[in-house]
Amino acid sequence: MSLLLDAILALLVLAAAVRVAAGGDGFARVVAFMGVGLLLGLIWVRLAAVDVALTEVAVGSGITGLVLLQAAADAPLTREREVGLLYHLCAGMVGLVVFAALAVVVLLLPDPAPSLAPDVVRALPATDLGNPVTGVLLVFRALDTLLETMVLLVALIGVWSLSPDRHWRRAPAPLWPAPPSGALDFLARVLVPIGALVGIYMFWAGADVPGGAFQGGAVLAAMALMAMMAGLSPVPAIGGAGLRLAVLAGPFAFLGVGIAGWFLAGAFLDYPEGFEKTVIIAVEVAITVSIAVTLALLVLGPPMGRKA
Amino acid sequence: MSGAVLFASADALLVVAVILPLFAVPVLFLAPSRIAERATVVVLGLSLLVALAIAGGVGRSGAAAASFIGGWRPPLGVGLRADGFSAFMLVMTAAVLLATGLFAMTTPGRSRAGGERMPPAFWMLLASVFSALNLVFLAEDLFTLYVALELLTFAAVPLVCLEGKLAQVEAALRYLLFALFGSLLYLLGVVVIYGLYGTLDIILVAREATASPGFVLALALMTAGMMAKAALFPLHLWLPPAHSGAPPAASALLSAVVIKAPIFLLVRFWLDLAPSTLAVAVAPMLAGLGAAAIVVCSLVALAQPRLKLLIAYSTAAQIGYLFLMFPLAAASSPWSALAWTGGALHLASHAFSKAAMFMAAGLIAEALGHDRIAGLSGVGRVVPVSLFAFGLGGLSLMGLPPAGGFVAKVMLLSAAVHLGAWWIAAVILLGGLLAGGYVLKVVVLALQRPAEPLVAQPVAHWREWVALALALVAVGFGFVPLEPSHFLFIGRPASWAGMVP
Amino acid sequence: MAGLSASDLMLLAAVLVPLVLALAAIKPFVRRRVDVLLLVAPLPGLLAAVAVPLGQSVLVVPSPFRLTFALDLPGAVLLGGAALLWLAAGAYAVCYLRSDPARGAFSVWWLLTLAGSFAVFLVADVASFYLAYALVSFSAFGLATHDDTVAARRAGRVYLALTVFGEALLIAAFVMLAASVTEPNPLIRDAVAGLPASPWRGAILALLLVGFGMKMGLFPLHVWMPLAHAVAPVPGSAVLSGIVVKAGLIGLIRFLPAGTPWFDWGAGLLAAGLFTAFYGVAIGLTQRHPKRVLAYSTVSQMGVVAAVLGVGLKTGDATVPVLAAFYGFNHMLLKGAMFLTVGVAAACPRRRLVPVLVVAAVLGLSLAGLPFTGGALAKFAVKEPVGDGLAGLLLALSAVGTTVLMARYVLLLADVGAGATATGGSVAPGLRVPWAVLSAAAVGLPFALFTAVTGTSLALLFSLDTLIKGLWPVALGLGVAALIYQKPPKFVEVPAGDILVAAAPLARLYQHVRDGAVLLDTLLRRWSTAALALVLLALVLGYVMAGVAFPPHSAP
Amino acid sequence: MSAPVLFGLLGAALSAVGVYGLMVGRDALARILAFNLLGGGVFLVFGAVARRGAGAGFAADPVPQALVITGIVVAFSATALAVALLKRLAALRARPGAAPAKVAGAQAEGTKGRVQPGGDA
Repeated sequence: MSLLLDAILALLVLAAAVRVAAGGDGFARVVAFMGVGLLLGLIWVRLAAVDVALTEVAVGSGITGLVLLQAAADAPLTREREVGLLYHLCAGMVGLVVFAALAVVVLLLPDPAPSLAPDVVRALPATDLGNPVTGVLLVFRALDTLLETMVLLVALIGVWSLSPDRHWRRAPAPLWPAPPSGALDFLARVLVPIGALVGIYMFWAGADVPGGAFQGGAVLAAMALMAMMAGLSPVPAIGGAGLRLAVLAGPFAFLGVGIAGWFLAGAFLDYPEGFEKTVIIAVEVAITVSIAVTLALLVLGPPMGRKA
Repeated sequence: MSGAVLFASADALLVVAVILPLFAVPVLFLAPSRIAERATVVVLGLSLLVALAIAGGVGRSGAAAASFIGGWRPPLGVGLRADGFSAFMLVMTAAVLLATGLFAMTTPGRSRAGGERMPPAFWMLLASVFSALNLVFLAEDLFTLYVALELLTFAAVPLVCLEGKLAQVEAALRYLLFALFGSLLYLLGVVVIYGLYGTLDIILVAREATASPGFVLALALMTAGMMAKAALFPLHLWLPPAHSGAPPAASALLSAVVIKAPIFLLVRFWLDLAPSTLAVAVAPMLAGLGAAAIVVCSLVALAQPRLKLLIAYSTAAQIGYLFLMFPLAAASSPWSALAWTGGALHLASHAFSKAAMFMAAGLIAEALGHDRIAGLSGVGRVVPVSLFAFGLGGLSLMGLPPAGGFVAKVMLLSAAVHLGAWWIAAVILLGGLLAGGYVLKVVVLALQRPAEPLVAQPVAHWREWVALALALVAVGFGFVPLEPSHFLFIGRPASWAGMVP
Repeated sequence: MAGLSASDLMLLAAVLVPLVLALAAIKPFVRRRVDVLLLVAPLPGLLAAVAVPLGQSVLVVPSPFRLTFALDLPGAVLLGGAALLWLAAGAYAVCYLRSDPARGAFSVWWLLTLAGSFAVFLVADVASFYLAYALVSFSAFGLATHDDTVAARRAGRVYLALTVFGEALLIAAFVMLAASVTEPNPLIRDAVAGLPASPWRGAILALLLVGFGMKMGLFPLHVWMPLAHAVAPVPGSAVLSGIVVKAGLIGLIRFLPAGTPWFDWGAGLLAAGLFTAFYGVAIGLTQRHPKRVLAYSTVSQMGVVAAVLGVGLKTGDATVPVLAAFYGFNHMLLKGAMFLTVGVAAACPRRRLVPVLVVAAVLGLSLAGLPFTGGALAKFAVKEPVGDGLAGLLLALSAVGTTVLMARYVLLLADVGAGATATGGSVAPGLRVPWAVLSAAAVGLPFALFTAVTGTSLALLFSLDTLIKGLWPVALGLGVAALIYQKPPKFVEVPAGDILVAAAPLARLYQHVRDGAVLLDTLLRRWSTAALALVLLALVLGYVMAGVAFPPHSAP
Repeated sequence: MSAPVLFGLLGAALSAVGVYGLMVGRDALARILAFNLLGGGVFLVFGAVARRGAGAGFAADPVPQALVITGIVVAFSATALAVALLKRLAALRARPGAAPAKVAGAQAEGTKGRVQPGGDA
């Protein structure tokens, strides 16, 4: 029975994906894409990966969708020459071959499947964490996570670099220049505090149950954006020291803890014995703040020259 | 255990190499730009020292250095490892990037002649590129490599459009999208590998890997992804506009070192990861594409009306030599080591000469206000040092003595001759001829007497000398002995044996 | 490195001093002292040629580089001649370029070419030879194109294109040659010793002959020579035609295996050389400028040398290389002096022209081998191995041709002198003295060297038989010349570079290929093409691997 | 067929759709969307791998899950950067006097003869 449900879910995703790839109006495609993201969130739950599901919905569908929506109107200006029917056919055939090859590989995956789950089980007690995914993210593969925060930071620098140097103390343009309507204003006033609480809880709970810095940060970012859209809060200028410190806090607190690990625990990104959880939570606080701010700023785009 | 001692150990230096450049970013974020600029150059200099220390340690001990992040060993943890080849790449990258930093720096004591000050974003991106490259050269984990490659791409792409012109933004977007396409193909391969072996550590995977359908597909996807990022013909669509449109300092580092990261990984995949039967089967195909790159892109370079485009196409062509190396290096013959050394040497001498050429071209453009080749007549009188740097860099591309390109070419030729790969030898020679064509075309024009007196802006001599220094390093590689290098083979075949977490 | 003897130091100085001077010329105050630069630079080379005992060799940088300098007889002969010509032409150039604002740049090219030419005669290891050869070849470009005229630019382009091509052929040959030796950078001697046993000996020989033959101007690769030699400033032409072409000669001397008969290849080289010898004369006769006549004469003379070397290769006669070097030495000084004569004639007041023409005639007749001149010794030396057969006859006939060509040269020189606008008392001593000294040396010096080089007594030269053998071609040539030039000949001037016009289809082909590449590139740079190519590439890679990993016959 | 296999196949299909979209996409938005689809497919295959690796008390192998979270954030960064570039490009093309999109496109593709790549210096 559940397999039938799964199959229907899969078909829905596929249909939405084909709609996304089929072309046509930009907005419709983006909305279809956000639908794919939400459905994928469900699928991740079905795959017993709730942490991923939260991330997929918050970041992969939500914030990404927000970014993409802004591009929908501009897309026609980047259009290139038409490709012919023959090309479409070729591309379709190639796509089918890609599918076939991948399907064969998926079906031929070894059984029993190799897994690092036992390794994680063995190592997790040393970290004092309850959520194995958080354990992998912040302990066993902390380097990846550190780099990931750097990736966000570099992406932000890249986006800002599209504005000339002299605009670097100004604010990005508001997301939708229209005056805030009463309904949005009301919605925002109600939703923002609730959402913020949810975000903070998600990060806090992340140590032991599904959730964590990325999911929590994404929700917080969404709330901040909503507040700005509703006019509850101005779009900040990117030159402020506080904002910049908030952007830097996550990656560099993490980096600092990593270096401290050399002296206190004997290896880079190792945590001092007995204080693992405390330090990890501290790092997560910093990362959550940075992620929230960075995601919001990435959605807002480069500073446009308006002085805030 | 004393952290201070650990900090200076060769193993810890691997981590330092990755994180040190990142410390320039907060300084740039918070401090006034002039101070931040100096600070960044200091960080670049320190990073070069770190790279040299790693290379020194590897050379002295005769064994690879390794470091496990957080003390967690693979497969659960992530390991960094520097063998001879990695250390070689680290030093080369650090040297080129330091030179780039010096070139881009505001001339000490006065405002920069000609162009404006480089924006803080440039310096932040430069630092990020540095860190990402070091990670690519050191990481043994396929997923960490994915993140490192993305970090590299995101840092490199905005460098293309720092000036914000239409053509540059076009080029940057195209570069980004194609690189992302490649990254995801790579990631798909990584996912399949995890599904097969339950680990992402290259060394552990290599130990278990057999030519199963999954592994074959994974290798194919990863290879194609890296080729897209390396702009190997026929996937070079993004390279000429991106490398030619960027500001000179950015072009230099893009063409010299950024493009080498995916190539480095291809070498790792095919010589460390793949079973040799597969490597031998695929190598001729890689070499065929390399040959096509050399011939087609060199010819196209000859037709270019603008100097920076000419140099960019030359990069697209020179990448081909590194792929020509594969069948020679993959063959199990004593001559493979020579081909390998030749390939590495070509990679390094191309990095230095190409950086020098892009900088020289930038200075020429700055002096004349354009870089149309037809209008370069007599430019040698205006910026002689830059032209000399361009010529010396070109000497290496042409494979003439005493430049590094010559020694590399002789090594590759010798290996090709011994292994009976005549077509590879022929392509190497033809490539030299075509390179001679496009380099000499520019140099000869520049040496002529100008038709009308040239009106030229002054350029900072400081920067001309940086370009010349790079070109001289490229020439210096010509004094490497014509035999397989022992250093490059330190730590091969790769293994974690004897490495303490 | 410790314990360098005086001889070692002299060998090193011959190459290093001009290089250091060239480097020092970066500084403007050094560059302004053209006179010092040009006159000092060749002296160490001259000293080395005269004072260093033959067989001396010095390992400058030890293994694995093995940068080695060595002096052998052919090297010493050519080095000495080259040093003399560099000195005389240098002195001449100091005066000739006195009012040229770009003389500083010219002297830098001059010094680099000089260093390269000395190094070619001295280095004994393969890699350094290639370096020296590249140095002399590429630096000569600067001498040839100094005047920067339209013709000079074209000549420069052709020269560079062929030089780059020649370098590619030679590096291929050297790599294959070195393959037989375990050393990474073998001595030329050791590498060549392995040539007869090499599995690729045919390919190596072909590449060597074409590569070096191009530098010597063997037909049909001579096209650059008349272009380049004619457009350079007079002292530049003198060293280009006198010395730079000898890089090809020393290349053949060093790299052809001496003492091993290779009949087919030897016969081929002999034929190519003889054909070139006559071809150079034939085209040269149609030329209307004395410098171009001289350039074609160089083509012809290098054909003679190549023919002699061909005989040596054919028979395996190990004495031939030394004799060829001696012939080269003779040609070096004569041709240098004759080029300088052109400049002197142009600067000469009409009433003082006759002595100049007399000197020119003596030089020309010497080149043709008139008895009692230095040239006769060179002709005699090479006649010995060639013998009296058909090849010997053709060689003698080529001397007839040379005589006719030289007569043409003197007549054209008279025209140049007559058309000159020079006024004043006489030619500036700065031009006249080096020219006169060089001319005297060209005619006289072979006598001093002959016995040492050939081991034959000079007395043999004055036997009646020898005199007749030397005299009849010159006499016949003069007779023919008199017939032809009774009234001004109506030859259509063959454009310099003659068969270069035949290269036009080649150039068109190149254009098409290049345009095709551009078109292909434009197509490939479309997103749609490249994206499809990327995915296809992944699939093809997978397919190729699958073909190896799961061979069809093992499929269930 | 079990859920992991089904979703693994869906991942393969989604990847194929993404690849197709990347090939035929005419504008930058289409390509960015297709990139995200391909990414979603790749992650889903990874999710199937994780689910198959259930064991030792976990319903799925936690390592791939963590990697997918990282991957999603990286993909978002890529999208944000690409969209910023897209918008800047559109703004530049929309500017009066700028080359219209069609011409700029044609310039990138070339027509007949010796069309050169790149734009103005």
